[in-house]
Formats: sequence, structure tokens, C-alpha cells
Amino acid sequence: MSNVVTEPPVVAPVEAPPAPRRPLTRLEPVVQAIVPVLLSILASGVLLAILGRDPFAFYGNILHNGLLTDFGVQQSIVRMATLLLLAGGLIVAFRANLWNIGGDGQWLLAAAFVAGIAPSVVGGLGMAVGLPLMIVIGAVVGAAWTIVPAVLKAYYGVNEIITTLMMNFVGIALANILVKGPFLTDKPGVPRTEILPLDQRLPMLGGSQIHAGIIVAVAMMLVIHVVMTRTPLGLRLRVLGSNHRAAVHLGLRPQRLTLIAFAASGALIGMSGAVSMLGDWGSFRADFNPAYGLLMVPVVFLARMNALATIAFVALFAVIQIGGDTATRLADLPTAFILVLVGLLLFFMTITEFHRVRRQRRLAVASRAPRSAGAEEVR
Amino acid sequence: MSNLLTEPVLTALVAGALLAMVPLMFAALGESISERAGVLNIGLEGMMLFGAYAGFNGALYIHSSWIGLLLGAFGGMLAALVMVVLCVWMRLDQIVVGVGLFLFAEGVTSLLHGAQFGDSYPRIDHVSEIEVPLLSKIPVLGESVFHQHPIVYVGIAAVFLVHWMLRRTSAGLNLRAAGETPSALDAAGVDVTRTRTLAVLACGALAGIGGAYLSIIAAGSFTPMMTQGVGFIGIVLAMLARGKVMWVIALSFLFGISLSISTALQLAGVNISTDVIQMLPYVTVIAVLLLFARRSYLPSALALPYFRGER
Amino acid sequence: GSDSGGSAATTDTGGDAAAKKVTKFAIVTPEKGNDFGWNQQGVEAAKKVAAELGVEVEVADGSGYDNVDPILSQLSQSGSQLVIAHASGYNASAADVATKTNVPEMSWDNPDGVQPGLVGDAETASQEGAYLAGVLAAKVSKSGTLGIVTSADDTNWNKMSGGFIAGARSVDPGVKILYAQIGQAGYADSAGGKRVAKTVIAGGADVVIGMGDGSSFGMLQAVEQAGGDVKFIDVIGDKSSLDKKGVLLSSVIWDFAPAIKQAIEDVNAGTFGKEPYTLNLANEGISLLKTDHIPADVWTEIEGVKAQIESGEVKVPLTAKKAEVQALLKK
Amino acid sequence: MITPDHLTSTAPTGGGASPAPAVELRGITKAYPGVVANDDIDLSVYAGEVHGLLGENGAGKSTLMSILSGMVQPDAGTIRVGGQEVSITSPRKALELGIGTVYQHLTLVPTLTVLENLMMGSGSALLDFGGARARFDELVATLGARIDPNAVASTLSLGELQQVEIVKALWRETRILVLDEPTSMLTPQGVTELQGVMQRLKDSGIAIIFITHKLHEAIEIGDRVSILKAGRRVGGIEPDELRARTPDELKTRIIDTMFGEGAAQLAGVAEMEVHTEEGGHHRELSGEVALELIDLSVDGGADEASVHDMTLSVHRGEILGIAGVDGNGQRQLAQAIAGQRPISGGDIRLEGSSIRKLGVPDRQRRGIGYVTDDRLHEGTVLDMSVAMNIVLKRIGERPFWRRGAIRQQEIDAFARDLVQRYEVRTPSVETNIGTLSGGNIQKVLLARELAFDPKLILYNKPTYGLDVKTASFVRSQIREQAEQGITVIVISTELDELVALCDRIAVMSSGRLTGVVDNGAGAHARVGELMLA
Ligand SMILES: Nc1ncnc2c1ncn2[C@@H]1O[C@H](COP(=O)(O)OP(=O)(O)OP(=O)(O)O)[C@@H](O)[C@H]1O
Ligand SMILES: Nc1ncnc2c1ncn2[C@@H]1O[C@H](COP(=O)(O)OP(=O)(O)OP(=O)(O)O)[C@@H](O)[C@H]1O
Ligand SMILES: [Mg+2]
Ligand SMILES: [Mg+2]
Repeated sequence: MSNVVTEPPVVAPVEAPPAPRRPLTRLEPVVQAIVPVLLSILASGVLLAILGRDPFAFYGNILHNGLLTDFGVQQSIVRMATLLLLAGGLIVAFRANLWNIGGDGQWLLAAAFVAGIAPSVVGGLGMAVGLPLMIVIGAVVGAAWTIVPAVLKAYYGVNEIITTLMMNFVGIALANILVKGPFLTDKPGVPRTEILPLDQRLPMLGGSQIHAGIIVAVAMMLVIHVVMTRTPLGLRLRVLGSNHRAAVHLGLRPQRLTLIAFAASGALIGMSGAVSMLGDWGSFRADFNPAYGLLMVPVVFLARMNALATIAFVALFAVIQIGGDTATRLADLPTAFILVLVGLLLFFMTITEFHRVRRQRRLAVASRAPRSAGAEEVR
Repeated sequence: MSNLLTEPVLTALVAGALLAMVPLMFAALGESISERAGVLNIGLEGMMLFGAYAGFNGALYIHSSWIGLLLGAFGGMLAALVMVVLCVWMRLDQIVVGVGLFLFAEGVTSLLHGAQFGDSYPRIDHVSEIEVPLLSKIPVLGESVFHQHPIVYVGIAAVFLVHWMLRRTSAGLNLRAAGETPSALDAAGVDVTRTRTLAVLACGALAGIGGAYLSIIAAGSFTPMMTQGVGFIGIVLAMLARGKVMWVIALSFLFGISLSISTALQLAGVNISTDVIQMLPYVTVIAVLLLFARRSYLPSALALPYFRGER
Repeated sequence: GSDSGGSAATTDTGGDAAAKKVTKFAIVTPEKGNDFGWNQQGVEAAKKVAAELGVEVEVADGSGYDNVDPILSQLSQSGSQLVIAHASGYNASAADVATKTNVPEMSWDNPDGVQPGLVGDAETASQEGAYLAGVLAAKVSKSGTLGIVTSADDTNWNKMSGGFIAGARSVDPGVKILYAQIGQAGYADSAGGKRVAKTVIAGGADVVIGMGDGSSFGMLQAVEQAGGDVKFIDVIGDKSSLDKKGVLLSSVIWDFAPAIKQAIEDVNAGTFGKEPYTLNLANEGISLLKTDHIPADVWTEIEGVKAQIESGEVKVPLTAKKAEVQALLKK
Repeated sequence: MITPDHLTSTAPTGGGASPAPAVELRGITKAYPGVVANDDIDLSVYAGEVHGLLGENGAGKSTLMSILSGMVQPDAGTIRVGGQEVSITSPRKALELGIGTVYQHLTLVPTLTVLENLMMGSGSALLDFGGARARFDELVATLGARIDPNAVASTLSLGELQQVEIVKALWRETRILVLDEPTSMLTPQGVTELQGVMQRLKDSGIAIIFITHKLHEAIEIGDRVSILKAGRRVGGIEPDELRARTPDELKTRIIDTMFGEGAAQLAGVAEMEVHTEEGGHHRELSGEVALELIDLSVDGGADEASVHDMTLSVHRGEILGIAGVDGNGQRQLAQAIAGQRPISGGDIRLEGSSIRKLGVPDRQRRGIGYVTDDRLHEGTVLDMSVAMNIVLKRIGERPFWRRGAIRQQEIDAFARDLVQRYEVRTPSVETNIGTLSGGNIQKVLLARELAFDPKLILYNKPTYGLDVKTASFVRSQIREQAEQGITVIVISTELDELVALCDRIAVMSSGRLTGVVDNGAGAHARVGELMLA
């Protein structure tokens, strides 16, 4: 008994192995990525069979056209540039528990704005100055579109799901007004902005079809990762995200943080829109809305808001998007089938996530034995 | 064009407003219920699409709008079942599954539509409406508001019912607790999972009916992605109603009438871009929020899975 | 992979692209080719021409708008000597891809994008057909009120609306025309189509011309349910096989075959894109569908007007922008 | 439960051991990540008897009770209720077995009214407000409580919430009542009332399990005592012995079992049990004023207490107590001083200069520390590690961050040291703080504040929920700080503690300062009067 006093009981627990997740965490990303993909391939494979299509041919075509041809892989990487920046923007907001559901509105508005003025700006200032400037402008527009939700949230606690959804609808309409109004070309055809000449778009990387946007995107993701995991700001955002009252108590200036998080989120999403216009589209068409923002919401969640993991997930979805169109066409299916595939993929990804958690809990409980021994020695 | 707003036109406008309002009302009512219980259905639009498709088939082949609406409810519940199993039972993330459900529903329904109706584009004949005695004699309103398919009145009644339920029945009380402090509900011996399951299924059924109304009555045909974002607006309305379901009627009517007004303005030759008109409802809400900055109330356990014994 | 990157490809297949004879061409449409409208007409025309000229055709219908670049590029690189980007929403991408892959592309309503040998421009004088529809409507209408319902602010819809208005007024200057648009991009919004069409009919219109894609079925529904003798005029495709209730008065039919055929022949001749490829009454690219709801005498008059338009006697206004339509309406 | 038929159903046994125990736990074991919360525990509770359950923080008391009330499933062990072996798979099952529980952390729905909270889970489809009201009045009468049944829960004070919780626990035919630290948030009067209630309940034949950290309570009210330690039942005191011995003997014995042989001597029972103290140690106070409140007013809004023009000055190195019934504006005052809440009037001066305009972080930089009373929802980020929580008020500062980058090793090392010194029961510093027991979370909060020596510290219920050893340890820490010249303000509802600790005691009642008492002979009584003024 006496040893209790000399040796504080706390020592025993400290020595006790904390829930042994180590081996698991290493394998995890792999499992996380592979299993759900296999499962959804299986499920939609069955669906394909029912529809009388050849599943193997179908998936083969996705892989071939999305990844295995030079052309396909390049297109996929180009698409990644757009999606990554968007996902990054969502990560920043979600980390702070700010549900920026209005990503598409911010994205489209920035895209429309950039596409609208790019031809004159880039033409006038030259690419060296013009293109970076346009990306910045895209960021500014995106950020500006988050001001209302941010202020309402920070100073009045108005729920941001409502406000961002609202601003989303408004943003989409406004983008259309812009392309049909101030930014409209006098050319016939669907209302759109002036086309940014091919040779004034984001420069291609060494003779490939991949434009510099991917470099910007990957760089930003790395920055986000470092900021979120290592810097004070990142930690402050996490704290705000998991406990608002604590943030107030700890003196983290929640209001200011809320504004910062929203602004950063909008800025990254705006950059995504800009890169997409300056890189691949070159012009914004009325009623254009690929709804990338909505797709990225679950993707970011499944990557558990980890920037690096997000890169992997985004790559997967880019390949599906690029390879999918041809695959569905060759299988004589509507492109809508890709949506089915993506939906299933999301379901199965969440399910594997579920099993990860379950496994960890079980392991944790299994770890009682050594601790029990510790208890013995205390008595 | 001033002589345009004749009685028949006004009637058509009000009727049109109702056509747009009813699906939204059902969806928003459903969403309010499940949000009250702490489940956020981002996939509401998906449930509506399922309902629209199933309902359309029912009405088309069984030649009864009621059977159609019933099947619509089942279609919606089928979609809701995904939320139930993954989010309520397995406690997976509601946003991920919700978005997944939405994309999945869009895909599946267009797929089926293409395979089934791709070359025939069948349409449902005019479904019989009932005239509310006396009231249907009132000019304008009589022919529009009081000359509708009964489901419209059923829907409005449902809102009142839910309102009453939330305040006067145990089920309603459990619902509110499940969204606010599930641990307390659990401690009181009520199964949180069961409560939330029922709420989500109810939401699915209502959203499904809303979708079925859209395809069977409002459009008379099914076209892929025909919900046109009504589901998402439903989510917003449910949140704006702040759990007070009566607001759902007012807000969804506001939405419907704003659409009719946009039509009226065009017919009157007023030269406003439809984009501007489309923005108006949302801009109004934002403006209201900005001016009166009311902390929009949301259940504190919304979108959070419940694990017993967690602190 | 064989052909890595555009710049390389460009240098390889450089000049001789124009010299190539078309053995295979491709057509890309946003929706499936079973919509009784724009997409179906395009696909069927392509198949027809392919059969006629004995060349292969690759059909990529239902390609949507979000992955245009990849799809066009893939088709350009899978052995086609001509790609038809069958949607004016594809213009920008078509020009890009053609330049990158150096395979000629035909795009719609894109006169400024023309690059002889590389990017061709196809135009529709759809307003001419709509003008005839207007004449027909005004003649058939008993109420003296006509309706125009569109699903979006769309160039083609605007052009035809203008033509319709002019045609109707040419018959009865005092004719009342109710003009309404469903929404921003209500192409699929069949409920909206029905809602707006109902209102227009309530306004007294007994002939409604509807331009809407999927939403057209909602409009048709409204007309059918209106009962009485309200009639519907459709555009682009021929829905008579779906017309159970006999309300389909006519349709402004677009036949893309002449344009596609001409384009292929020009590629073979190395003169692709020098001239725009136009659909008009003259080359049968645009025509008015003859149904047995149209009184014979009226039809003969329409034939007359048709001749006048072809001879240039009658000038049909071109209203590509909605504002122009509304201005015309106000006149 | 207090219905006549029930009274007759179980013969009151007046504390004597009746044959079959009402509840019998055998070999209960429950493990959590890295911890064995309950390790092969045996426990018997008899009808008409109060069973005091004691044990240091993290000993496993709450876990054991959670198992009994169906909230947690044991890894091993059997439970008998009224002789029948049962498996309590859910709270509903527990309620059906007549087990009512007042949890350590309140379980009311804040947005519902008191009555609605009570009606939750009632079988009937329609809510029977009439019947519920009758039942409520009946229970409230027996408990001698005063609550508005239609008040929304979030507007009640902790004390009132506590009463509602007890009503809730008794709502159904309850034969076994579990009270997990019910007294820790009550004022002396509250505690006395609760004791009366428990007496009445046990007379009516109910078996009560009573968890507390206050030995005298256990001894006074308890008919039987069990002591847990590191998840095991390491000892207990039978009724006869409990009656036979003097309180001090019992306390010494309990403390020794809880903390090991000789612990009592080491610390001194007196120091462990503030109850027995009477503040006497007079200290010389420096003349210089550290903190000044000048006509300070804080608007608590609709559903919170307000503070009305308070004027008060605190000297350097002084320990000033703020006494008062809970919910009389203490928290609002504390938040205003800490900068978390805007003030509506007056001024706050730190060493002469006004700080009213400064935000929370600036005031921290000026040396104001604040230990909140809401450890779960305000004090900590539950899903972050113990180590992180310790440095959360130092984000970005050296040595934990260098050139904007976090230094995890530094943080962990620092945290480990504190965990050692404050004897925080945690598997490791990487463990999520949310899984720690209430008392251990509190220790982390204290460590966080004490580690970085501030000018002025504000304690809100500093020993709330702490076991006697930790509590005395905290008090000694506070005294030490004062000796070093740090100004200390202690807000507490425990008069004994304030008397034991403070130089002066200010008393708050309904948001106003009703008086300031110099500690010393008779202070206890004077403060008591002022509190009710
Ligand atoms: N639950 C909540 N959800 C969202 N926002 C909230 C919530 N609770 C409070 N807020 C908003 O966040 C603010 C945080 O409180 P506070 O004003 O003390 O931050 P702060 O430390 O003053 O920040 P700053 O120094 O930038 O002003 C509240 O004033 C309120 O407007
Ligand atoms: N949900 C949980 N997950 C993980 N560990 C837990 C959980 N609940 C309790 N524990 C651990 O079990 C042990 C016992 O906790 P418990 O709350 O039963 O102690 P206690 O005796 O009630 O302490 P206190 O007097 O401070 O309330 C503690 O070490 C705690 O860390
Ligand atoms: Mg406890
Ligand atoms: Mg502030």
C-alpha cells in the first residue's frame, strides 16, 4: 500500500499503452481508399449486368480513358486542379465547423467575373502579370461572396447553412446576369463571355495538356495542410470548430476567426473558379454549373478534412469524371450513370469509415489487460 | 397590357402559385420533422426525385392519382431508408450520405426514365379535382385555391397535425428531445434511434408525396431532374421556420406566389431578366436576416450522431 | 500513349488535315438522342448522312456540358476527320479542341469563331420557320390571342419568338401575343412549363408555341388539359407520334442533314468552314410540319409566304437577344 | 413512488440490513481505452438504506452507476435486483426495474419546460399535462422543493436544475435511487434540505446510492459506505461500525483507504475536511489595490442573471471570496472580469488602468486568469488531448511554438510534468480529455491556470467535484499563490471552503453586493445572513 504515496498512481496509467492504433493507422489510408472503391464497383457492376451491359468493359473504359492514356491522365490532372482548390476551400471552413454549403455560388461568381474581364486584362497587362492577377481577383470575388454569411454568423450567430445556401442561389443567378449583361459578347449563340485566346491561357507544362493550375492547386493544398496541422491559426480554427464557447473562454476572438475562415474558404473556391476559366474553359457560358462544390462536400468529409488525404480522393473522382463520360457513351448509357456510381462510392466510403471506427473501439477495449496489471501493482 | 390581369389570368396565377407551393410545402414539412429529431437531410431533393418517379409510375399504370401519391410516399421512404440505415443506425455522417443520396437519386431516376420512357414520354391525363362547396364560388380564389386535388388540403392539414403533434403528444416531445439533447431522451428511457428512424421515414414519405405531386399533378409527366432544386429550398425553409412548422405554409406559399408574380410581370411585358426575378426570394430572406439578424434557431444536436454514454 | 499532347499532334498532322477525305465523323450532343428535339434531330441527321455518303459516324449523345473538352478531344483523336459539336454551348470548347488536335469541328451560331479548314459555323434561319408558324397561328386562332412559352433565355428560342411574332402580325397586326419564360434554365422544368402555359392559356391564348426541351411536355400537358380547341405548336422535332389528344397543330422542324452533308463535302474538298452552313426554308433545313389539323387553304397560303421569304420578298426579323424580342413585342 | 401502496409495499428497515439486497452487483468490470474504470466490483445496496459511495476522482463511481442505470454495458459481472438476476441493457430497462438516477452531469433538455422534461418517456401517446402537474406537485411537496413547472429548463439555476433532476429520478415507481454527487453544486442549506429528502425517501423504503466527495455527508446520511479506488472496491464500513465510531475516526479510516495508509496523517484530516475548519489564519494584506470594480453592471439578458452596480476593490496578494446562492450573478461577474462578456455600465480597473475595452486575449496578457465553472462546455475542448488542452491559452507562444510551427514534444513534456504534479488520472497526455472523470478534468483546468503565473486569478467553484485530497491540494495551491503576491478571487457556494480560504468574503444576492465580511470568528454566520439578504 505504502508505495501508493511514494509513487503517484498516475504513473501506472501513463505507462499504460494508449489505445494501440499505431499499426492500424498505417494501413488505414490504403484500406480507406481501396475497399469502398471495390465495393461500389461490385454494386454498380451488378447494376450494369442487370441493364445488360458488360461491367468489365465499362470499368476498363473508365480506367483507360481517365488514367491509362496520356490524354486521359492529363485531362484528369487538369480536372484535379479545379477540384483540389475547391476542396481546400471547404476544408478551411469545415475545420472551423462552418458549413459553407454555398461553394458553387462562390465558384460560379468568381468564374464568371474572371472569364468576363480576363480577355481584356490579360490582353492588356500580358500573361506574366495578367494571369496571376486574375487568380487573385477570383480569390477576392469568392471571398467577397462569403462576407454576408460570415458576418451574420460571427456577430449574430445566424446559422450559416441557411445563409450560404441562399447566397448560393443568388450567386448562381448573379453569375448569369453578369454573362448576359456586362460581360456578354456581341457574338450570337448561347450568351457567354469573350473567349480568352488559347495562347493567353494558363501555360501548359512542358508540351503536355496540363496547365499550371495543378501546381497552384497542389501548392495550396500543402500550405493548407501545414497551416491546419502546425500553425496557431490552424489550431485556433480547430478549437473554434469543436467548441465555440471554449473559443470565447480561451480568448481566440471567435468573431475574427469566423471571418477569417470564411474569407479563406471563399478565396480558395474563387481561385478554383479562376483556374478553371483561365486554364480549361476560357469562357463562361450562361447557365453553366458543373456543381463541383456539392460533390466536394462529402469528399472533403471522407478525407476527414485532411488536405493530403483529400488529394488522393480528388484524384479518384477526377478519373471517374473524365473516364466516365466515354465509358458511359461506349456502354450506351446516359452520363447520369456516373452519378449512380459516385453515389454508391460515397455510401461505401462512409461505411468503411464506420468499420474503421468500430475496429478502433474494439482494439481499445482489448487493451484493458496490461492496464489491469497496472491496477494490480497499485494495490 | 394593363387589361391583362383578367379574372381567368389571376386565377391561373394563384393556381400556378399553388402548383409550385405544394411540393415545396410537403418537402419542407418533412425536413422540419427530421431536423427536429436531429437529422439533417441534405438528400431531400433525392427523396423527392424517388417519389416523383415512383409516383408517376403508379399514376400512369394504375390510373389513380391516389395510388400514385401513395407510391410516391413509398419511393420517398425508400430513399429515406438509406439515411436511416447509414446515418441513424450506423451513425455515419449525415452530410456525406445526404449528398450521396442526392447524386444517386438524380442518376438512378434519369437512368430508369431513359430506359422506360425514353421514346414514349407518356403523360398523365388531367387528374380530377374537388371543389370546396361554397368557397369554390369565390372569384379568383374559388377556381384556384378551392378547386384543387384533395392532397393539397391533406398537406395543409398535415402541417397543422404536425404542429399539434409536436406540442401535445409524447411522440412530438421525444422528437424535440432527440434533436436537442438525445442523451436526456435516452436517460428517460426512450430509444433515440427509434425516434430518429421514424422522423426520417416520415420526412421521406412527405418529400416523396411532394415529388409525386410534382410529376403527377403539377407536370403530368416525369422528366429527369425535374425537381429543379425544390428540395434544397425545402431545407432552407425548414431552417427558416425554426421548428415552427406553421411557417412552412406561409414560406412555401411566398415562394410559389413569387414565381407566379414573375410570370405575371412577363405577361405584362415588364422587362426584368428572369435571373433577377429568380433571385428575389433568396435576396429577400438574406435582407430579412441582415435587418433583423435573428439568431436562426437550430436543434443543438442537428446532424450529430448519438452514441450512448459519450460525454 | 501514342499522341502525347497537343503541340506534338499539331506539328504531326499539321497541314494535311484539310486534304484528308472524311471516312468517319462524330457528332456530340448534350442530351440523349431520343428527346424528339434538338438532340434527336441531330443524331438522326448524322446517321442519315453517314448512310447516304457511306461513311462511318460516331455518336456521342447525352454528353452534357461539363466535360466537353475531354469528350471532343477524345473523339477528335479516335479517327474522325470531322467532329460536329452539336450545341452552341460547345462553341468555345470546339474552337479550343480543333486548334489543339487539328481536327475540324463544326459548331453552332459561332460566326466569329470560324477558322477556315478548322472551325466551321452552322447557322439556323429558324426564325423563317417560326414566321410561318406565326402566320399559321394567327390564321387558326379564334380568340385573336397567341402564346409564346420558352424555357430559358436561349438564342434559338429568341430567334423563333421574333419570327413567330412577325409572322402572326403579318396576318393580323392587332393580334395579342402573350410571351413568358419559365425560368433561368427551365429546360427540364416540365412542371414550370405546364404552370406558365396554363397562365398563358388563361390569358386567352388558343394557340401556344412552346420552346422548351423536357419542359415542352409540361406545356403540351397544359394545352391538352385546357380542352376546347387550344392548339400547340412545337419546335425542332416532330412529336405527332406522342400526340394522343390531337392538339399538336404543327412544329417548326429543323433538319440538320443538309448542313452536315455540306460540311463533309467541304472537308473533302478542302474548303471546310469558308462558308457558314445554314439551315433555312430554301434548303429544307427548316420547314413547317404539316398536320391534318391545318386547314388546306391555310396551308396553301403558308406555301405562298414560304416562297416570298425564299425570294426575299418578305424580310424576317432576326432577334437573337431576349431584349430584341421584347422590343419587337412592344412595337 | 411515495404513494401509500408503495409505502406499505416495502417495510422500512431503518438502516438495518434486510435479507435480500435491493441491488446486488457482482464482479462488475468495465474497461475504457487505456483505463479499467471498474475492476471486478462487488456491491450490495439494501432497501430503506443510504449507501454512501466514496472514492477519489476517476475511481470509477460514475461508471459503476452508469452500468446500474443501463447507460453503459459492463464487460463482465452480474446484477441482481430484488434477488432476481437482470441484465440492464438500456436506461428504459433500468427505469422498469425501478432504478432512478441523478447523473453527475445534468441530463435535462434545456429548451423544454420542467414539466415537459419530466413527461419525457411517459408511455401515453398524448401528453397528460394535468396528471403530470398533479404528480409534480405531489413530489415537490415531499421534497420540499420550489420550482415553476412551466419554466424553461435553461432559465433555472444549477440548484433548481438539481431539484428537477431528483424529481425526474423519482417520477416513476422508483425503488432504487442513484445520486451521483448531488451535493457538489448545492449551498449548505441546499445540502441540509437534500439530507431531509433522502431521510424521507429511505424511510419510505427506497434504497439510495449516494456518491459524494464530502466525507461528513457520507457519514451523516450514509447507513453503509463503500470506497472505490482505481476501479476496485478497496473497502467499506458496515452500519454497526458506522454507528459505533466517532466521525474523526471514520474519516481517518476512509481517507487512509482512499489514498493509502498514513495519507490522513500526512495531509491531516482537518485540512482534508474543510468542514471542520474555522478560518483563523490572519495575513497581512498589502495596501495596493490590484482590481477595482466601480459601479459595475452586467446585463444578463432575458434568461441569465444580471449584475447591478457592484463596487469592490481587491488588494494585491489577497484571497477574496465571493459567496452567494448559485445563480445570483456570480458567473456573469466572473465573465465580465475575464472579458468574455461586455459590461453594460461602470468600469473595471486592473492596477489603476481601465480594462473594460479589452478583449479576452488582451486581459490574459495583462495577467488575468479565469478558471471557469463549466469545465465540460467552456473550459475544455473535449475531443482534444490533455496536452493540447493545457496549452490552449498559450497558442502560438514559445516554447510550444517556434517560428509559427508547433513543437509537440515540448508540449507533451510540459503536460506530462503537470499531470505528474497534479496527479491527473489519465492513461496518457495524448488521451482525449473528454474521457477523463469530472474531477480529473478540473485538475487539468487548474494546472493550465497555475502553470503560467498570472497577476490575478479568478476561480469559479474551484473544488467543485474534486475528491477531498485534490480539493485540499487545490486550496493549498491557492494559498501558495496568494503568498507569492498573486491576487485571488474565489467564487464558491461552499461557505466552509470560503471561510477556510479567504481573507475577506464578499456576498452576492440577486446580482447585488450585499456586504463584505472580514474572515475570522463569526464570519460563517454573518455571511450566511447576508446571502439570504
Ligand atoms: N453557438 C454559436 N454559433 C455561432 N456563433 C456564435 C455562437 N455563439 C456566439 N456566437 C457569436 O460569436 C461571438 C463570440 O463571442 P465574442 O464576441 O466574445 O468573441 P470575441 O472574443 O469578442 O471575438 P472578437 O475579439 O473578434 O470580437 C458571439 O458574440 C456571437 O456573435
Ligand atoms: N466514456 C468514457 N470513455 C473513456 N474512458 C472513460 C469514459 N468514462 C469514464 N472513463 C474513465 O473511467 C475512469 C472512471 O471514470 P468515472 O467517471 O467513473 O470516475 P468517478 O469516480 O466518477 O470520478 P469523479 O469523482 O471525478 O466523478 C476514469 O479514468 C475515466 O477516465
Ligand atoms: Mg463521477
Ligand atoms: Mg467581441
